[in-house]
Amino acid sequence: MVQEKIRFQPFSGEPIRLVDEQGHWVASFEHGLPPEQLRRFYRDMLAARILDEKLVILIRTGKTSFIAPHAGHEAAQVGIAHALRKGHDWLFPYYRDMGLVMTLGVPLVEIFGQTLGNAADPAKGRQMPSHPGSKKLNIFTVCSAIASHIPPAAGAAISMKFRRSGQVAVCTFGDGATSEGDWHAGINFAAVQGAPAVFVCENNRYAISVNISKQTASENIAVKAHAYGIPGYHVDGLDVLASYFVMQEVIERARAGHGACLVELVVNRFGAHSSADDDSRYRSREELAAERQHDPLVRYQRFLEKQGLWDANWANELKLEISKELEAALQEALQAGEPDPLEMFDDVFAARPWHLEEQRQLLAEELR
Amino acid sequence: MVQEKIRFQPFSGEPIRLVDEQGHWVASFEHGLPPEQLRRFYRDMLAARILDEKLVILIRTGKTSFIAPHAGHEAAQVGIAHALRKGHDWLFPYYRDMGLVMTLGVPLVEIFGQTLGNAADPAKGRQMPSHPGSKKLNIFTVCSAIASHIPPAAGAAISMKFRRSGQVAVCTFGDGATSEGDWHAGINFAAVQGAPAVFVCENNRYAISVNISKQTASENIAVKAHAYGIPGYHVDGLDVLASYFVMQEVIERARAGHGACLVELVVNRFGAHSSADDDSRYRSREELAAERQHDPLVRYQRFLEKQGLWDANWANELKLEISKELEAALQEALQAGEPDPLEMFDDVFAARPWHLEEQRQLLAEELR
Amino acid sequence: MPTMTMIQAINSALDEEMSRDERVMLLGEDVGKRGGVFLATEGLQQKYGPDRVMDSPLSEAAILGAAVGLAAHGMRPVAEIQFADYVFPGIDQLFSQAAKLRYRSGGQFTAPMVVRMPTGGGVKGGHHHSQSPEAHFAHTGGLKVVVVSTPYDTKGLLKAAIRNDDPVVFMEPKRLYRAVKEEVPSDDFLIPIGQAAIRREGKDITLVSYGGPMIETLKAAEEMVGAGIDPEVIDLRTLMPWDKEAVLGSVAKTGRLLMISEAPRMASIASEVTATVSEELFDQLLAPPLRVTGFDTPYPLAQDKLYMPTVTRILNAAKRLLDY
Amino acid sequence: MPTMTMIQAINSALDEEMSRDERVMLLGEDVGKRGGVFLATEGLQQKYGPDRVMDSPLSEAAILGAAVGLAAHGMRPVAEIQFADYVFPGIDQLFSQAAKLRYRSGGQFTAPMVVRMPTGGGVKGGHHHSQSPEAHFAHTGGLKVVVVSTPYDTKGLLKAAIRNDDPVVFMEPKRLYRAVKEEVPSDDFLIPIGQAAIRREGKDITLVSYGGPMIETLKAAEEMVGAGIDPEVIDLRTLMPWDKEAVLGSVAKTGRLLMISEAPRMASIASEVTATVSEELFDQLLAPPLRVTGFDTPYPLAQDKLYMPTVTRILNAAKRLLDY
Ligand SMILES: Cc1ncc(C[n+]2csc(CCOP(=O)(O)OP(=O)(O)O)c2C)c(N)n1
Ligand SMILES: Cc1ncc(C[n+]2csc(CCOP(=O)(O)OP(=O)(O)O)c2C)c(N)n1
Ligand SMILES: [Mg+2]
Ligand SMILES: [Mg+2]
Repeated sequence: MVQEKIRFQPFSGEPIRLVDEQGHWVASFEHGLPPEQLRRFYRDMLAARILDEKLVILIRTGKTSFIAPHAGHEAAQVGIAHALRKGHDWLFPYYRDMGLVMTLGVPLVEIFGQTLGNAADPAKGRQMPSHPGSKKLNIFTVCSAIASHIPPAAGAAISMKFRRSGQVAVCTFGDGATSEGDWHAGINFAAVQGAPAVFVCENNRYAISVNISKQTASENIAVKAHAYGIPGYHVDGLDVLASYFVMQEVIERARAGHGACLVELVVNRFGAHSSADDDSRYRSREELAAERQHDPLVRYQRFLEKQGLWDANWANELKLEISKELEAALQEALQAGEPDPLEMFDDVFAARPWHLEEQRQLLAEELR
Repeated sequence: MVQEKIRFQPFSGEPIRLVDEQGHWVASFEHGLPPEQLRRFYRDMLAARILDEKLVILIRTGKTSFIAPHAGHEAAQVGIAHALRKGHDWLFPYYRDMGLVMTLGVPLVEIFGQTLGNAADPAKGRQMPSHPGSKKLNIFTVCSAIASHIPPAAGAAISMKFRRSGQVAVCTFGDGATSEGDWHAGINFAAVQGAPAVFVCENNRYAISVNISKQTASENIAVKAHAYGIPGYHVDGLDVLASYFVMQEVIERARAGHGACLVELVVNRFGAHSSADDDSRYRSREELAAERQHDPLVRYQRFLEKQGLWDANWANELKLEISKELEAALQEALQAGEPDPLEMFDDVFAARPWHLEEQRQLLAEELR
Repeated sequence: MPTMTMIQAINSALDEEMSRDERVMLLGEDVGKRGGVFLATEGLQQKYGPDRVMDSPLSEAAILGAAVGLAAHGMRPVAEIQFADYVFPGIDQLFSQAAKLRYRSGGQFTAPMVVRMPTGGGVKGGHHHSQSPEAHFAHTGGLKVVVVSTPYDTKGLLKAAIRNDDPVVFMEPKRLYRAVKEEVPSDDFLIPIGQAAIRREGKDITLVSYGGPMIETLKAAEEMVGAGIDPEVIDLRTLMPWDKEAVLGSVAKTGRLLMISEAPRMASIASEVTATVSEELFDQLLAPPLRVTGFDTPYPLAQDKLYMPTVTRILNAAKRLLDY
Repeated sequence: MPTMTMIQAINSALDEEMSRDERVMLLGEDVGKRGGVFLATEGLQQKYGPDRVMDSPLSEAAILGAAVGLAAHGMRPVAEIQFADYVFPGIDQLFSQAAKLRYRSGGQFTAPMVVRMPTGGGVKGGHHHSQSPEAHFAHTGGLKVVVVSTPYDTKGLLKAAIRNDDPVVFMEPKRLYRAVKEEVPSDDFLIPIGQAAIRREGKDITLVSYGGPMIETLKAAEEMVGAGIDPEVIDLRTLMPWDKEAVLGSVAKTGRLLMISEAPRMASIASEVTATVSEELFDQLLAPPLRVTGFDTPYPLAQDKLYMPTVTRILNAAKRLLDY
């Protein structure tokens, strides 16, 4: 049944691409998507880009302490977000997925609250910015430790299979993450159990300063799937439609009981690794400038133009509308107060044991 | 230069085999080995088998506390031992390699001393039996923690490359080890550095009770090399000549500067996992009996017979001679006394800090 | 009431909890057909099937990390680490994921899981089948830590751990698995996590221990009694949170504390207990709180028995306290 | 004499040792062109090449395990773990391999390696860029542990660590990297591992600390002096083996011990030091040895400064001791 709609082959030499640089649809099949949805993709990529710019401003103005820009990852992240069933499937994201979690519907106020680390953060300001999460939306709160979320994603997928929940666990990570032992251990377990897990590498070819040539000697990331007996898809992650259609197919493939798989979405990192990084130390400006020529938004705009679905006025209005929305949410988040210092002692355990009670008292008296 | 002698292709569908079950040489090339060496292989396999039997007796008679039998692994282990340059190349073995380290020349008295854990053990009886090591022979002392020796092997190989020592690091492990994160991390590092490391899986298809079908979904172990961009060789490890020739080629390939590789030697486990295991709980006697039909010694005996290099008298004399040698070494080892209890506090650091001095005093007084 | 060994108590606790709550499942190396290398899970795969008694690949990170995901998704996983010594390849899953999930998500996600592990020495296990890593867990906020010493406690505490909403590291001294049999109710009962047990009441000296060395501690106590000394013996049972009230109450009475553990000494549970007692009972102490612990070396096979606190070592330390 | 920050002292120590001994090499994430995320290795890859200043794949197990193999084969590797919090995915390589190699081989093989890691809080790093895991290392026989607090010590101790024949965990409080500059000899000098430093002599109370909280400890000491109290301040510098003689000598004089550390409290270095002092100086103590430590929670971003011992918290505890 899932068979009849198989469109993509694993281990393709060249990355799977549906829209070329000039915006032509180059696939052998019709996309068959209604205009609203095509435009929605654009809107969400634009929103992700604008969010990134807003976060940069928050850093510049000292309102937040850290960000991990996702500019260059928008097509991949929007493609992933639209391919999974929001609030039903689980997402195990990493810190560069702000565009992804926003597209999945994490309230903007929560996003900014987490960025500001104040009372508007459902996680009580406990983690660094770029560490979102939402139980309501089945978005597993980001953990800083690279690849440490891979085995938990495998476990959740095993539970989904066991309980026949009809869910899929989608787990994202960078190219550097593929070198961690937990990455290997987690994917191997999910694969051997035939669990509905889709592991997605947002491959921007850098781990902070380390180029992928020093990260692994493998031909690409997708081929690593051979080690687990699962399919590995090599995809142009600057092509939102390729990202969406491949993700959509493999997620439904997993849902239909065909087990785990690995997807490599090749993207660009348009900025430094993070607000704490200075990429000029290790990356030539020429290389960066050249990469910036391949902007997922520009390519998709060309595609929409060819479909008569894009014009400057519409795009500008969209920009304004999104900026307003984000600004309003930011202002609301900025109103929230600081978290109560004594919250430090909550949520360590379901209830506070005596030693945390004592330590809480100690701090309470000190703050009095 | 190394090119001209390339005989084996990685990622072969079928395991590479040079001698078939009936003992026919089925390779496309001449083995070109002198009779003495062909007979030496047999002698060493026989010695490994007899050592195994001796160790079983030591367990039965309560003279040792643990063994991990290697019966079924002899062809693989003898093939490996003869392929590396003894005392020059480094071996990073695991606990089932007693046949391998014996063939490499670890003195029999040391082997039995380690098995008895008495003063005849150069490692002072500190580890369980089946944990040999020898600095003199560049045999990295076995560590119980599965796959924990893989990253060290990678590190040694990186050092060999950096220092142009002309050495190769050969690292052995079982099929279960391939699931550990350290296995992945270590091989990936060696591969990306182009270090002269040869990783060898003695695949007996069981990790204690866990069949390989629950260990990994990959087609075989050799294909896991794709993940690291290195060649993976799938070899019949019951064929001593296949094991030897493949190992010999890949070790020289590594020495010649062509980087790391992975070799899978498919073997049988003729007994329980260890003296602490009861394999009847998870493995049918039929399956075991069927496997025992494929004995690496029998196959090689047939080969030698066809070459006119084997007859019963010679084999029986050989058996007697080996048994005598082993028995003599065992008797010598049995003479050695218990290790001094206070040696417990040596070798933690290069010198004893105050706290170990205090603890040593405490025990010394207690023993007075 | 049936009599059971510790290993039988574990098996029966697992069996009861699995039949009570179908979210409870087991995973680990060789837990299936093999029933675990110590037979703790014997017969359970036949009874509950391979999905609920799952043989994992050989990776502690996979086992512990998958348990986090299983728990976050609503299961009640009981993970087995074949030997406590082998928790380290996967310990980041306990430290970065299990211990911090509730905290980092502001209480949105939780990891109610149990991690069973045979621990401690005395079985000729050498470096990697003898260690007692409890201090690592207790030092890490977000993990509860239980170490059992009797079949009865084992059943009651394991059942409580499985029903607990926090990650619980459940440590089983392997040398006690078959050491003794005792009566264990075949019906449902729980022992609350966090409560110590007073094994013997006395007034002269307080001996505090847990896990394996409870054997030597009780032997030493007997000898003291023979010598006319009246020791109080406390089995902590839970190390995080440990029962400070019980220990302080006892030492306030006896004025003397001897803490016994087979784990290495440096920055250990023993250090924590004696440091705390010194802080809080300074004026009531008749002698300095002392520790008898394992040595700060790797665990040597040749000195398998000498590494652990011996009865002699305990008695010598007690004598120092009593003669003080 | 040039003045240096701690990060410059690290860079100069590495540079000197690499030019002195070509077996010395560096490996870790981003240590190459990037010069490390804190620039500790800045310029060294340009000077010594990519083989001696090696960017590793993103795996702490690969870094630490390769360091063991490099060392066993004759190199003198200095591994960098980008943040101490990230040592855990690779910690089995430290615990099972580095710490036990000399022991398990009966002295045949050794792992003379240094593992550098930025440690501690105060930089808004949240859960995983703030922790102080030293207790885990000190609890594991076979590892030496150094925690520095001044640029001068940093250079002398790092050079000593590189020449040491045992594996040394070298912890650098990241909040001190650029906190102060001081004069540091540009020529070769070593500070022996295992020696504490008396930062201030005094007679009323002994303040013992190490690493980051030395700042707050010295501030607190100043305030005490202002209030007419005469504190002695000890910087342990080495935690394994820690300088018991220096601490006992001081407390024998003052009769009062306050131990300050930002690591969690349970089974910590602070517990070890106060437990030991209580054991050995019972009769000379005028008050119970007290601890001011980090809290037993994960490290929260929002309370980045409050988590660590504050000057107020130190002064309050000192007051309890002095008023006792
Ligand atoms: C276990 C661990 N080690 C090191 C780090 C420090 N670190 C944070 S991001 C990063 C690079 C990750 O690169 P990649 O996986 O390619 O993701 P990207 O940032 O490129 O999207 C590193 C080394 C970490 N967070 N966790
Ligand atoms: C890290 C670690 N986890 C678990 C164990 C317990 N254990 C010892 S041998 C073994 C199975 C190993 O199987 P395999 O790698 O296939 O080697 P084989 O024994 O079959 O030769 C296990 C799980 C261990 N020694 N180390
Ligand atoms: Mg990347
Ligand atoms: Mg095997």
